[in-house]
Amino acid sequence: MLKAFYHLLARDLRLAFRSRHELANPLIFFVLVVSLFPLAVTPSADLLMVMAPGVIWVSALLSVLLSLDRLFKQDYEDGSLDQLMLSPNPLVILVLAKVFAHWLLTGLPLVLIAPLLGMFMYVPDEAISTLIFSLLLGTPVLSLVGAIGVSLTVAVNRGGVLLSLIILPLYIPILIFGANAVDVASDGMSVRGQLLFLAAVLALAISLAPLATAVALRITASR
Amino acid sequence: MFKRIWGWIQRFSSPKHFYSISGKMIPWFAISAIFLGVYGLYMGLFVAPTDYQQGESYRIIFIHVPAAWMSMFIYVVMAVSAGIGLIWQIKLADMIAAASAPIGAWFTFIALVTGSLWGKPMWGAYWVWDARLTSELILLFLYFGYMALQSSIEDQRTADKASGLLAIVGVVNIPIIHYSVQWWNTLHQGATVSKLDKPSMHVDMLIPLLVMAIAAKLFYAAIVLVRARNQVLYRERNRQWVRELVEKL
Amino acid sequence: MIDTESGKTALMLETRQLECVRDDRLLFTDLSIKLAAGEILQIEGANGSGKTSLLRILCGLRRAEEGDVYWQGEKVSQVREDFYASMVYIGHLPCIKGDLTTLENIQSLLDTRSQSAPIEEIDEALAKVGLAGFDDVPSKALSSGQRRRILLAFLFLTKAKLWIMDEPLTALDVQGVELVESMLMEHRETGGSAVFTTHHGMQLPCEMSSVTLGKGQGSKC
Amino acid sequence: MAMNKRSKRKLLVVMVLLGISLATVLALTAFEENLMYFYSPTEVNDGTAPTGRAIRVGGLVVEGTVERDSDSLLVKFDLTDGAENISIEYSGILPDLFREGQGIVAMGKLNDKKVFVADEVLAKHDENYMPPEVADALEAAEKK
Repeated sequence: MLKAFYHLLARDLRLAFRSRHELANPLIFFVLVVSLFPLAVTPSADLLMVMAPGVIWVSALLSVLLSLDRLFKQDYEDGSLDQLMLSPNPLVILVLAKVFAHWLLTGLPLVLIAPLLGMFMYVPDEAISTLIFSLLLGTPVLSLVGAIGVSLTVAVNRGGVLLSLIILPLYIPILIFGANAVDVASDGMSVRGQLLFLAAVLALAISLAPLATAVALRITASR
Repeated sequence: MFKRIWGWIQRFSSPKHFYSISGKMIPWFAISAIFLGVYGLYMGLFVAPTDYQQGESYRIIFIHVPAAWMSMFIYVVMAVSAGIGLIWQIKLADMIAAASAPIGAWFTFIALVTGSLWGKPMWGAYWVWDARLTSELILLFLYFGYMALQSSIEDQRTADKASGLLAIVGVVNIPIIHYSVQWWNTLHQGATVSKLDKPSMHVDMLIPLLVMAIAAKLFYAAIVLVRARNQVLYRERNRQWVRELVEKL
Repeated sequence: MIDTESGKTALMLETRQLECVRDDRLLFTDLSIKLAAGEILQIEGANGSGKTSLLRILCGLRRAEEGDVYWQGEKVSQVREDFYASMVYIGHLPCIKGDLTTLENIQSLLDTRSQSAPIEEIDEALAKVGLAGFDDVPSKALSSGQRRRILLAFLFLTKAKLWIMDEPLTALDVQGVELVESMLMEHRETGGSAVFTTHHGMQLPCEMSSVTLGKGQGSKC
Repeated sequence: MAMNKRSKRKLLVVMVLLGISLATVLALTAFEENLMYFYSPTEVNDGTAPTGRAIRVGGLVVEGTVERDSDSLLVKFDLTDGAENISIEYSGILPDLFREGQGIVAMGKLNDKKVFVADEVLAKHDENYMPPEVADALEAAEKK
């Protein structure tokens, strides 16, 4: 089972690195959207500081959402998904491998670049670590929950808008707690509660989302 | 024993049987819904005493509160019947789920509109990011997602199963969303103390409210049966019994 | 039913009263198929008669409206893992990643089945399908016929007892068709069985059963 | 393949259950944290409560401290948890149940002079039906 996990993870990472230009797209999108705000609103430090947690989190959320297509679309179109479903290994494990690969390729880069964007948006130094931690706990949930949505919509033509419609409401708790943690940390207060909550949602998502995704994939394959 | 119950369930849930049974049930639900609705509205709008704080404007709760209750109730009904359809392959359950979604969305919409109308005298603004209104708004999005997914998948069985799974995922998420919004709200502006938070409500106000709530449930039962019957006819249009039925008309 | 002594007549795949509905259309009903070891079954029928749907039902990707599929006498849903270890499905999609080399494609397909093969064996299989020397070429540089041949090499390497193939001759040239035919014969000789669809009409120098789908009814000829 | 199908499935079920219980434990721990930013007067005076940030304080209104401004809605009163007192300023209509000796929860910010400027004051019925957060605060103060 572990072997199957590892092999699929390695395959997805290898595939991603073979088309490196696509790899950077979500990251560039993230930076781009965040830098639109100072241009659209005003570059005043006071205002940006207030908006920063929300802006960074919303941008991260949209960036993950746009990259979700990568999870199953190609495998669906070239038939590899059928082969995955005919594997003697539990589909849940394979789903986990694919989601983990997706997070390594989109979520993790966002986490790593976030301090830079925090600086752009005048996030106080003491809140930067909270920004990183909240994204570290929150972005995997975005990939996990997103996987359910993609596997439901992968067979739908032009499913992009549909995907956002069904997934964004489910992202709200992560957005609330993630952004709030950064906000509270900027005031130098303890954010243990928020981070614990994000960790709780992460644990729940790891246990249940792959199951739901596996069921969703079976439904989609039943065409 | 188990087999017998299972057989009974399957017989009852066969579309043909459902069609004839529901046809007899609808008038009863519809008539009692209308009767109770009119009675409840009359009691609520004219008989119930004026509130000591909010005056007459509180009377909107006789529509707002039952609608809000229904919006959540229908979502749960939808998720449960979708789950039954998904696990036991009962087509009727899928049809009930699909038939419920638009009704639930309408109740949610009514709850939102009446909530913001009520907000004007209470908070001085039509829209306030109050925890309840926000939760209702997100619930409306969940309904939209369900309906969008249901209508964008061509194959009916696949559409039922896919949107059914989404409804179940949504129902797992509702408590998390609800808690998050509530917590976010208390943090930003303090819990709004609304009339209903207090355990006691004057009995003359409570009775019309409960009557309206029951009327709303009956109304839902009637409409969902009508809609599910339409679904049955449409989906079974190639079957013998539907053809015979149509020929009789 | 199952004759374990000779092995050749052992029942592999069976369907009982299968019914399939797609987009509110009844494709076939009451379809019962029996496939013994060493037997090759051809599914025939017009476009849209449900050939692909039947194959997807057989390998468990799609759920039948009614009826069940049995593997060696047991419901497939009960013995999914055994079934998937001894069955290989090749759909009409290529399953090939353009960014991976031929060798990597084969290895990742085998990995999915929790199988592995030594390099020499893979090279041998590639030589067999006429892809010798292509092992480190990115698959996007290959023609579609060559990509189908990668799948044939994979098919050969799985050593699966049952092959389920949807239009295996798609994109193949004359030699390719001959290759598939000889592979099927060899497979049959070793006690393997196969189900496939084709509208090219394959002529195998052996007994071949066939099932024709159409007009809402499946009938075994 | 060392494991057969049944033990694999069992392992998965166990993992899922473990994950859910971990989530529950984490969530319960999170709820124990001060997610609502609720502080007692003692915590305000010893500096645990932050200034200039929306927080909530709870306790009993000290008898004889309520001063109403004659030409505005401004009200000043003291709040106690039995150990320490803080002063609260509030401008607005107080709930009907607001009385001296009453248990209340106030939302607002601490200013630099350690005066709590409330935006909202919620009253509770009587001391016997205090909200759990007030009761906890009182209890904690008594132990000190």
